[in-house]
Amino acid sequence: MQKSRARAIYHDLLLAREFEQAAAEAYTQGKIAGFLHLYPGEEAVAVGTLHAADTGDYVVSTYREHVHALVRGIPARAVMAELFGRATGCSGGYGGSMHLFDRERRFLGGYAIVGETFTVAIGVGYWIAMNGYPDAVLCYFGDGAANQGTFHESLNMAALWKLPVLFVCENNHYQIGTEIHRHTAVPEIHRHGLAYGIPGRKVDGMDVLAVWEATREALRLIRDGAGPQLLECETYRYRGHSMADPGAYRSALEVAELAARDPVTQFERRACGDGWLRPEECEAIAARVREEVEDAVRFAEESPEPQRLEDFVYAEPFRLYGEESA
Amino acid sequence: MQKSRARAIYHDLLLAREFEQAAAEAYTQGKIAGFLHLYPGEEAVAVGTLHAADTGDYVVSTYREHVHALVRGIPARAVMAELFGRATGCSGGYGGSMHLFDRERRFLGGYAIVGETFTVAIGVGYWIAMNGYPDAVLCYFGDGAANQGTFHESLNMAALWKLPVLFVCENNHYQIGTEIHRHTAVPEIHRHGLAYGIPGRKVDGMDVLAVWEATREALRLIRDGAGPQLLECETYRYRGHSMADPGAYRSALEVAELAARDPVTQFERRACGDGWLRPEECEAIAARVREEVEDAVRFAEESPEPQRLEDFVYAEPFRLYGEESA
Amino acid sequence: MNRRRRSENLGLIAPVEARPEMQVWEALNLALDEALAEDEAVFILGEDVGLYGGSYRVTQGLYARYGEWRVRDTPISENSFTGLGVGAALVGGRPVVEIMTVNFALLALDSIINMAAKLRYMSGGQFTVPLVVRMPGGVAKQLAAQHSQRLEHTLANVPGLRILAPATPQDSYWQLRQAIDCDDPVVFLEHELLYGKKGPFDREAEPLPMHAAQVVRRGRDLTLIAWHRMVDVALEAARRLEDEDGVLAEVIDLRSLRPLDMPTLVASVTRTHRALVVEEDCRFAGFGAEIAAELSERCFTDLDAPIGRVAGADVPTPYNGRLEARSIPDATQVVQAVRRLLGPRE
Amino acid sequence: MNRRRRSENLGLIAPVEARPEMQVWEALNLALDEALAEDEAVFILGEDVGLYGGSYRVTQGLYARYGEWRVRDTPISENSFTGLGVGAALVGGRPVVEIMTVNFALLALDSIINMAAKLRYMSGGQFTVPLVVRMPGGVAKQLAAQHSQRLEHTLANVPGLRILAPATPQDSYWQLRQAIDCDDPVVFLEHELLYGKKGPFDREAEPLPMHAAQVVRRGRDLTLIAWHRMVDVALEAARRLEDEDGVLAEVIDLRSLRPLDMPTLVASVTRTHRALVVEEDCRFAGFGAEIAAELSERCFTDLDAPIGRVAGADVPTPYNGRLEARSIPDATQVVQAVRRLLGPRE
Ligand SMILES: Cc1ncc(C[n+]2csc(CCOP(=O)(O)OP(=O)(O)O)c2C)c(N)n1
Ligand SMILES: Cc1ncc(C[n+]2csc(CCOP(=O)(O)OP(=O)(O)O)c2C)c(N)n1
Ligand SMILES: [Mg+2]
Ligand SMILES: [Mg+2]
Repeated sequence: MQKSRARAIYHDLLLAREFEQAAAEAYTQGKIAGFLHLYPGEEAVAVGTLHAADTGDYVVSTYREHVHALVRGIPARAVMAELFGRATGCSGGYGGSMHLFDRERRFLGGYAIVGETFTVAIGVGYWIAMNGYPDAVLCYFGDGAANQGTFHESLNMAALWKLPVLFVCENNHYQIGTEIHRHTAVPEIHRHGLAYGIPGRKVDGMDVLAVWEATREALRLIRDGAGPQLLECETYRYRGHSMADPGAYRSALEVAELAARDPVTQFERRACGDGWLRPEECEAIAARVREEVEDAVRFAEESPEPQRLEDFVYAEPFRLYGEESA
Repeated sequence: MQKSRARAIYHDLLLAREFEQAAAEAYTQGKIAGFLHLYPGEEAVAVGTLHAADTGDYVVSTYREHVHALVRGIPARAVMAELFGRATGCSGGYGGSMHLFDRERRFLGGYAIVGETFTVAIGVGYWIAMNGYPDAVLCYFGDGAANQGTFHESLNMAALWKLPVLFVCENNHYQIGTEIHRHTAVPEIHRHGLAYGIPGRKVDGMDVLAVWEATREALRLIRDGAGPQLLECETYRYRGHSMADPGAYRSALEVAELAARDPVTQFERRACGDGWLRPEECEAIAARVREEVEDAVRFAEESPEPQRLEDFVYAEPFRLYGEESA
Repeated sequence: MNRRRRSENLGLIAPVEARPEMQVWEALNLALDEALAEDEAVFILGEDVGLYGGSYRVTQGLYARYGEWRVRDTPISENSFTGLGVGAALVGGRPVVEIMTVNFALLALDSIINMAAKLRYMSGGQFTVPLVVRMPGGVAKQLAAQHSQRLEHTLANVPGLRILAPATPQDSYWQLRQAIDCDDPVVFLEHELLYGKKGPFDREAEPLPMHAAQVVRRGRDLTLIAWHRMVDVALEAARRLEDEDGVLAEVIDLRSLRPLDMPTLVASVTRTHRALVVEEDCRFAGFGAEIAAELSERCFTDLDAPIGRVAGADVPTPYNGRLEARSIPDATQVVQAVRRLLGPRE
Repeated sequence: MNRRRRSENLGLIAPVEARPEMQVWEALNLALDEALAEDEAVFILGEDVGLYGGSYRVTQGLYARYGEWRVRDTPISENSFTGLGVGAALVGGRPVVEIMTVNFALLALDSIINMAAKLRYMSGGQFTVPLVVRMPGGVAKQLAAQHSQRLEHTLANVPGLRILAPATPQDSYWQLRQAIDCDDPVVFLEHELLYGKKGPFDREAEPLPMHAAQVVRRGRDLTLIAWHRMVDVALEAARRLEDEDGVLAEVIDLRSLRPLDMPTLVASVTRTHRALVVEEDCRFAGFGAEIAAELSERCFTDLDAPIGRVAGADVPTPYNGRLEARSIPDATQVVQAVRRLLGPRE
């Protein structure tokens, strides 16, 4: 591991944790509305996978996507401003927490209807394959999303036409309050790839390096023309499903057990132990992250709101009752 | 094999063949309209599976369901009259070829949107399981239907709750003009059960006895509480997808090859060879079937048409603009 | 029997009991509890309706009381579990399917439109489909475009369906019980912002017919026609119009969209000579168009002004709170539209 | 490059060429052929659009000419392959998705309504979705309830979409080319009974604007408003009214449902003072309600009679041929409605 990579990973892990903490606070203060789905506990997945991706690769994510956006390089300011519904947000305040977009960074959203990500991802993959481009698509989905019909339909097409898509399952064992063994007959999500001839692999989703390695390998296979790959990352969310969910359906013990394998501290220990990072460096990064997040909140708060209700509905001139053609 | 069973099977195979022939003629003469999907070549599947079923079992079928209806015991008259759109048809002339129903015989239709049968079947299975009834559901679907999202969603729920459903794939290798290896990444449909922990088995769908045996075994497992089962019957349709399809996408050779394994002649040979049926018996049955089909056509032609457009939309009093509550 | 055993008791949370004042979600919960208790054929299914108690608490306590077979948590498979409801309804069940929100119902429309609504007809009347599909919806609090869909216009067009949209605790209770008793498929629309609405409740009161509209405020100068949350918006506008302009607006709560109680509407408009439809959905081709078109035809000679429509803006719902508020009618918009409709008065 | 190689030539069947008279399907085929030839970003996908050439021949010969990557046969997975189109459109593609018939579009509405229509708005204008979704539909010849769905009312309500409905070969060609050129998602409705309709064709003619309605018959006594196959029904009724009653009906072909060319409608009705909407879809909450409601409002003082609607019966479509015919408007129904509308004439 290069030191610069270790620093960047550590930075992103911390940023992920701090950013979500700040978002939760802002939500509690009524500054963020709507549904807010947070990521603490799952950081190793977004950080590990996206550090292994190229800048040319596309990212398609869910409503729990703040961290994917941040790791992809969307400034914390633009993400926080979006949560605040401001014009400076990465979707101009029109999308909100569940609909982050960044065209330049090939960050294709933020989809809030479970199962949509599969279809968008194969569409992008189709375009890439049809044109012979070298890029790949990272498609995120939860364990619950694997039960949606689009999972089946899309993985079949991806396999049939060998589309360059890496399907990344963020298996946090819950579909809101329904535990995985109560929502799927085969809880080993990576085994579902078999029905399409898609190689599936499971990795410890609390271990950022394991995720990183597995993703590099999967992307290499994809770029070599092996077709779509499926990576199941076993992970856990510490909080409820969204800010509206107290998470009463699981025991404190269960949460504590998982927290003992916390991805941030786990990496910290490893990075310091292996000498990739010195404690002072960690401190410095942590300070920078705190700064970054505070700055993002300030920026969001001070930003203007979008003004025009009718902007952006259509790309070309449109009059609903056709007044102009009169 | 009991002689009476052999006779019944032979009768149904012939009836299936003759009935569809008569339907094709009536369609050509303009007496039947709409889409007409015929079954020649696939008879062993409907006959084999339904002979293995109990009268308490439910049947859910597709738009290619005339033969399922006949084997289930709906009189040829009622089926033919339905194709003719007559009031004496098994759906009163409201449903047509793709929507045959018979409540008494637990024949639940006739679904023309590919993939619907899965969901109806698990609904019936749920009701059976919830009440602890001894019945099972036979759910028919084509190889193309296995790509619909509902296949995935429904098989998962069936497995999760151990519903008493036998999923019967009529794999005729074509989704209209698209051959199986061009529409699914894993053409062995029975292997798809693995993704749900559902035991899948493949059987020669041109051999009525093999289908019958396999179905008996599967239904025994279901009634023993083993949960849903998946049976893939490899078969072939001699004609185009529907009367509108000349079937130009496949070679005469391919059709001829399959026809050499014809389910009707195959059974005939076996039944005579094993002494279950004597040639005279076969003759007699054939004569009876011809009679039956001619009678059905005559009956259909002479039957009255349904008269009331607004019947049967609602079960309870309904006035769209509420005039009665005035 | 083994399969029907009750699930582990989930602690103290129980279904609610009747009280003289209740919230909408409580009234719904009570209706479900009673229906489950009275008829073994009734069962509930949907995402997180069981152990979790429902995203909006509507099924709270029912899983513990009736067990997993009668209160079933499903995977995220909207089309198939709605179709499951159809299948069970065909053979004797009386399923109540919850689609977590109306937005996800887009995935289940084949089961609702192509199956539930058509099976009776296609089978020549052999089968009935006593299915209830509940779905919370409407524009709530900054849920953004994909979680603010309204589907009235789509569903109301479908022969074979009945569409209800209660706006009070009392109606929520009555109409849900009636829907479950009904042998036809019923789409039961709930509004996410109404769940916490309180109102008087009387379990013993004689219920209104399931499909009757109700005049909820008498007036003589014009008729405001609304349903769901827009009833309250219309009522507020009516109060302001009386206070500020001395205008007496009659307000009608539709309660049912299909069938549509035209006699009640016509009777009112024949008296007031003017009407305004208040609709939360986008204006263009919204359900309000049907009301306006039909009233314009039936009351042609009685009308002193065209039937007006105040409706949602024809845009996807924006996340930003201020824009979102502008995207749907509020009392001020209604008041202004009424003033335009009445014209300059002496 | 390997992946782009052309598929095995499929024999003699080729795309059609322009001729002075063409059928609707031929005009569509020509438009697709040209679009594929001119722009490498255009590709087609759907069930049996390739090797088979399309259920209604619209894509005939294109697979052989452009290869499997640009003319892609899909599995039966409507929601996902429509979503595939959305994804590809986001990153530079110009996909033309064929949903074999409108009936199956119920399975794909999430991709159309929650994605295609909303992505531009939700992303604050960063993305465009230049997607065309073609879907044949309408009541054809005894296809029964599940294959006779009409979806105009559902789709027309959706902000972000454009909805076209050409009724002639010339318009089919023009509007499909325009739709593919358009940067917004367009739902392109085709009518199954119009594919074989012949009409004059001129590739070089100056196209009408994509969204303009067109007066296809001049008249002065009333305005008949129709689209798709109902245009021909209205024209036939107009001829009979002239012959039998001396009534001169103006007929307008809408061509586009969203946007809706009101100025053309208003200009006509302001002259004729009467209008009748002729709609194939069920009357209740059909798209015709929007036209009637809006016209009633805009032409209030000009109207001598209420705007009428002749529309499909509010029933699922029956299989029986005679009942089916009664379930949708024909010229006789239109003539009768016009007579009622005009009232006793001296
Ligand atoms: C089609 C659809 N159904 C239901 C929902 C409501 N919903 C939002 S998130 C969620 C659970 C998703 O679980 P999973 O896929 O495991 O992702 P996680 O939230 O655990 O990351 C549900 C049911 C939705 N957004 N879309
Ligand atoms: C959802 C849906 N999409 C498309 C169609 C059109 N269609 C009717 S049958 C069929 C092919 C089905 O193939 P398969 O499942 O293999 O059954 P088979 O006809 O071969 O028996 C198609 C595409 C449909 N009826 N429903
Ligand atoms: Mg999860
Ligand atoms: Mg097949």
